[in-house]
Amino acid sequence: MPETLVFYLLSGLAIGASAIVIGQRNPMYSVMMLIASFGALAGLYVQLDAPFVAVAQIIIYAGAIMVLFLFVVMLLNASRENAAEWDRSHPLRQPAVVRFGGLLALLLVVQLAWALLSARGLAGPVGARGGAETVSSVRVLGRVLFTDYVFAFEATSILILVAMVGAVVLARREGEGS
Amino acid sequence: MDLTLLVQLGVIGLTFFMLINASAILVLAERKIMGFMQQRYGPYLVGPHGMLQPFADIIKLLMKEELRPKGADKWLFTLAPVLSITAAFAAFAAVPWGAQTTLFGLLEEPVTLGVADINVGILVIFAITSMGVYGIVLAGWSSNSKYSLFGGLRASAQMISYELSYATALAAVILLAGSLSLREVVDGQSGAWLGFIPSWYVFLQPVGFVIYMIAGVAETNRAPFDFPEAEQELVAGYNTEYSSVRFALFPQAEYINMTTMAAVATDLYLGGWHGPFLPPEYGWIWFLLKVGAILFAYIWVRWTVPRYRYDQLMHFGWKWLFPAAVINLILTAALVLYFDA
Amino acid sequence: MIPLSHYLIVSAVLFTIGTAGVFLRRNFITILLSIEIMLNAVNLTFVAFGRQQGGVDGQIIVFFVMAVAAAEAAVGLAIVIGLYRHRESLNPDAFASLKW
Amino acid sequence: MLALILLFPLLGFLANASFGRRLPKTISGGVASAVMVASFTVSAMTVWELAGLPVEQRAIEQTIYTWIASGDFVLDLTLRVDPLSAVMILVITGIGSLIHIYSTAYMHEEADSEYARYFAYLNLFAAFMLVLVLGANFLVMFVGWEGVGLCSYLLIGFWFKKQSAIDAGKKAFVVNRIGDYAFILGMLLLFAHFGTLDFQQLAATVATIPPEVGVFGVLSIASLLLFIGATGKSAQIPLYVWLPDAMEGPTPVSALIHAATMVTAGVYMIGRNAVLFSHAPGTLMIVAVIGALTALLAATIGLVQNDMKRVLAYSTVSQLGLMCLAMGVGAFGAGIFHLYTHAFFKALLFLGSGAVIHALHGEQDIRNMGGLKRHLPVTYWTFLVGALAISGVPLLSGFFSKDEILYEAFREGHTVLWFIGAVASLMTAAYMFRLVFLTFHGERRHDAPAHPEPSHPEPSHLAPSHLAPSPLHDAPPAMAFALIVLAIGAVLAGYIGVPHALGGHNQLAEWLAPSFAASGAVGGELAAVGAEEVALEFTLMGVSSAIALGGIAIAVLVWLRRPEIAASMARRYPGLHRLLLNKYYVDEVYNAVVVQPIRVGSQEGLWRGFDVRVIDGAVNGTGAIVAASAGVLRLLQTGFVRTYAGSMLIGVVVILGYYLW
Repeated sequence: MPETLVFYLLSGLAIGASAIVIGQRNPMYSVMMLIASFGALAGLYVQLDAPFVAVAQIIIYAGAIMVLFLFVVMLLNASRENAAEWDRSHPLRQPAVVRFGGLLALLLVVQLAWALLSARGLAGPVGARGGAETVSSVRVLGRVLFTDYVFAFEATSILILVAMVGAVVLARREGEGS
Repeated sequence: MDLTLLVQLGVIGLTFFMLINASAILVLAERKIMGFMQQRYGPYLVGPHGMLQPFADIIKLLMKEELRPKGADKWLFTLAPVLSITAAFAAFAAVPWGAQTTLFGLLEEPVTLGVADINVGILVIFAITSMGVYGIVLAGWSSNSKYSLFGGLRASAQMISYELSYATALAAVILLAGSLSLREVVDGQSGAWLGFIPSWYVFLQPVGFVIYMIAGVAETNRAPFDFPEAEQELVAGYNTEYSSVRFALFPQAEYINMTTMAAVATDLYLGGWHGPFLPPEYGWIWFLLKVGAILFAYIWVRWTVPRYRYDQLMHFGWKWLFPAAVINLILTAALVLYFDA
Repeated sequence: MIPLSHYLIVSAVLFTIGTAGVFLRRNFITILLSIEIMLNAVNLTFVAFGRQQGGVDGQIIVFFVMAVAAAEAAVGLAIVIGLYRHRESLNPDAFASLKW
Repeated sequence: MLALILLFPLLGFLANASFGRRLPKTISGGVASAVMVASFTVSAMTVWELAGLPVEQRAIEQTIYTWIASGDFVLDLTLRVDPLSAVMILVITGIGSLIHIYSTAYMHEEADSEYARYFAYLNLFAAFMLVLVLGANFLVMFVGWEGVGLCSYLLIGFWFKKQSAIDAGKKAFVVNRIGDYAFILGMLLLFAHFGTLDFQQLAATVATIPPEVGVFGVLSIASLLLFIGATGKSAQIPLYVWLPDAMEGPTPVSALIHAATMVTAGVYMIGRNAVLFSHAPGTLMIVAVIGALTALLAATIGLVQNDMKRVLAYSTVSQLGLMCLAMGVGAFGAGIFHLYTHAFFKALLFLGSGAVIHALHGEQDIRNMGGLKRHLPVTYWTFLVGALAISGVPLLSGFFSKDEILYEAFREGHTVLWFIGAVASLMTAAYMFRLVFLTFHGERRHDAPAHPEPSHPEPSHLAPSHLAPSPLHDAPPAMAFALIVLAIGAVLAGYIGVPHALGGHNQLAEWLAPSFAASGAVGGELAAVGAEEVALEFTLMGVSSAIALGGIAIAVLVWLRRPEIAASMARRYPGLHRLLLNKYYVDEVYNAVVVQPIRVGSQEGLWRGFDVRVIDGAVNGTGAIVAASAGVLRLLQTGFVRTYAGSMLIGVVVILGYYLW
């Protein structure tokens, strides 16, 4: 049962850390907790025989994207949300509406669980059909990525290039010509 | 308990112990070598030739008062050095430092000299190394000091920038070896060409090796790329506000990172534990020698090459090192494809 | 072995946490983080289903999601920086006017 | 292969339209002529291939691509050559090539860009005309049908700086639109009723149902609508009025479009749907009557017109009427035969008149001509050949075809129609020679150098240096070449349809037979010819020859020997003369009956009433309602990102809930 134990530990960590991400006001902590959540997810990926995804999760999410977030948090040095800016005069800001939003969120989680669980073959263990060798093979992954999915891959590379140019243009100070 | 498991645990403990000592030895070596380069003795009072100086340092640091600046973030201020040192130790976990051995026939199954043999080892090292940046960044931010903050910002920018070149240089070696496992990479370098040139990847990847070394220096924040610390401008950068044990952990993490970097370089480029004259059982001696040589080069560079400016660092990293690494990768890929086909 | 449904429930919970974050938080950065949580929840579903099917396609989709997430984070954060320069605020409600 | 035929002119069009303004005249004109010659070569090869096939299988088809695929309705862009379209493509590309060559000289005075524009239009016209005749179904044909209409409009208004040219172009376009409208209706009716637009399938389907004798059913209505379309294109009563005005275009255009090819499209269309028309005797009767009346009407107007090109234009209308008459009496082969010979001699006559106009720097009024015989020998002799041919002088091409039409009309028992046709022929011979005599014979009544402002801004090379040495020059080589080739054609073209009575073997009728096979109308032509028939044919032939020669004789008498007769006739019947001179006031009547009511109705009713009140009211009202409701909806547009995200979430929850339910 160590496997099950590890699963519950990691899922608990992921969910708990995510809850803290949205549950407190310091974005610095949010970022750190999100990294923890990602680490736990990486552990789940390892359990799912996807070591490469797990490592990529750490390298890309934790190692790059989160550093970017951290960088921005530090750059802006806006550590806390300012609750005073809350505009309660608008009709859509009334408590009833907020409660309605809570109801919606609850509905969503119910629906999502329902939808996911109504798929077939869920009761069986996740690796029952075997194929661990294929699933965990980086070689197979690379081959499929660069043959069947090569178009999507190239499209993604263009997307990233565009995003990069966009980020550079957006982050440039106005009037900072040429 | 199973004997093999026991031996494996012993190997893990030995690795850990060696790493701790490596930082102590490196501190001493750095000061000695610096001394020689500056035509003085360096530390010579504690022990013979000052050999016990590191222990004196450690004792001194342990005795100091732990200070935390007012307004510092309590949790993150404590977490930062721990994160640093954890990442440093953890990264070495995927580095094998010797051939598989049965301890002269003592064991039924061979054990690996190293903490763990992971099939995506190179990526794991890379992933954990990239986590190391958090220690520095958090230290800089949580200190609530502008010098620290600048150090942290610089660290994040610098490490992200050089991680790219570093990873791209690695990818070329992975292409050559056709494996992500470090042990398989090392085994791919056994033997020799023409009977006397050791078949190390450094000869196939000279450019990659140079890029790897330069990026490695930047990754470990050492001179001439020591901007997160930048004693000249930022007092001591991210660790300005630290003292006592918390402070001690940062340089220790740095020296362990250096060791990891050198060990990975040895495995990837210099044939790991393969070498002439010694039987495979003693391959770890070759490994230690090679790591030692690289570490010496690190220290040598630190005390001889002048520092860069920060903008020059970024300029160099993005406009020269990274393109070079990419070109190297493309050429390697093309050649591998050509010779395989 | 853990049933697939458990992974899916974890994923659903994470997704809802992310959604809630988008609605509850009043800080651009946290909102972006919440979006990342949602993306990761979906990733978990992909990997779990992929494992179930015994193929690598699920993992490949995850790479694309990661690439998109990276692009989104880069552009999103650049916008956040631009907005902060403009208003000295990270509260999305401070940017209610349709033009300025 | 088939696509090549129309691809060549299309390429020429693209080349001239894209680069023409930067090219010298030799190249743009050369390219345009070369593509036509190439197209003619391919056409000839195609026809040769076609002739090699057994008679029953004489059709080459090429499906270029599926144009429309909508449910069960699949329409391919298909080209098909059968004996009928084979004749047409040869006429179009052959005579088209000659006219292109002619034009290189005729239009030489234009600026480079205008020159290229002219040839671009001309090539485009050829391409569309080929689409029209090659189209294997109504819709493809309609593309060509509309395309030639467009090119006709563009070319009539080629000198768009002249108001009358613009008006004439517009008139042609609008009048043609009326016909096209009926054509579309007919087409749709056929489609609704038979579910196909392909000519072959349609003919096969129609052939299985009995002819609508005595009733006026779907076939009759559809064919009548199609014929209305044909009256537009082929200038029949009541829609002929545009053709005389179309003479505002350059003369080669008149020759190509308004004499040889486009105006015959209506006749061709009837021939193409011979089966359909022959199953609608009611319509056929209308066609025949309209054709005969048009022939007569146009011929009477032609007698008194003074503009050289207008005479020819009315002559064209008249000849087209004859063709329609042939179609109407079921002599499809004869109609096409006349179409084919007419293409030669009418093109020749137009080009000859063009040479005269060219020589006289734009003078078109025959009252100002005369005595040109000496100055323009080539033009004179070729023009004379054309006039003889159109008059139906025996052994020239016009004789055979016109005679066949009249013979068929008589043989089918339409004696009245025959008589009208014969009178029209007499007048044709008369006014053609009136034209010849007034233009080329007698005293010189013109004064070219003293003509400061040409009535026509055609070739405007009035530079004194050019005028001084020789005010009159005969046709330049390119023009002379075209004239001579066409003159030979006008003499010889008829010999492929020599009647049986003359011991000939009507090859054209035989060749065309497969195209009309199912119609049953040509059966008589091919049937063994009895002695009585031969006798009848000889008699009628004699009458025809007499008519032709009689008409010429009248012309000699009235306009050459004793010109005062014409004047005294005009004096004695001033009303009639004025009526003819003013073309029966048809334009004025149309203006009063059709154009003005539409104008007034549009202005007062549609614009002031409907458009301003209803449409504008609706638009403004909509705007006001939107503005008012937007004031309410504006409250939703908070600008708060999270509000928007919230509405998205509501949507997600609702949709997800719906699907899970």
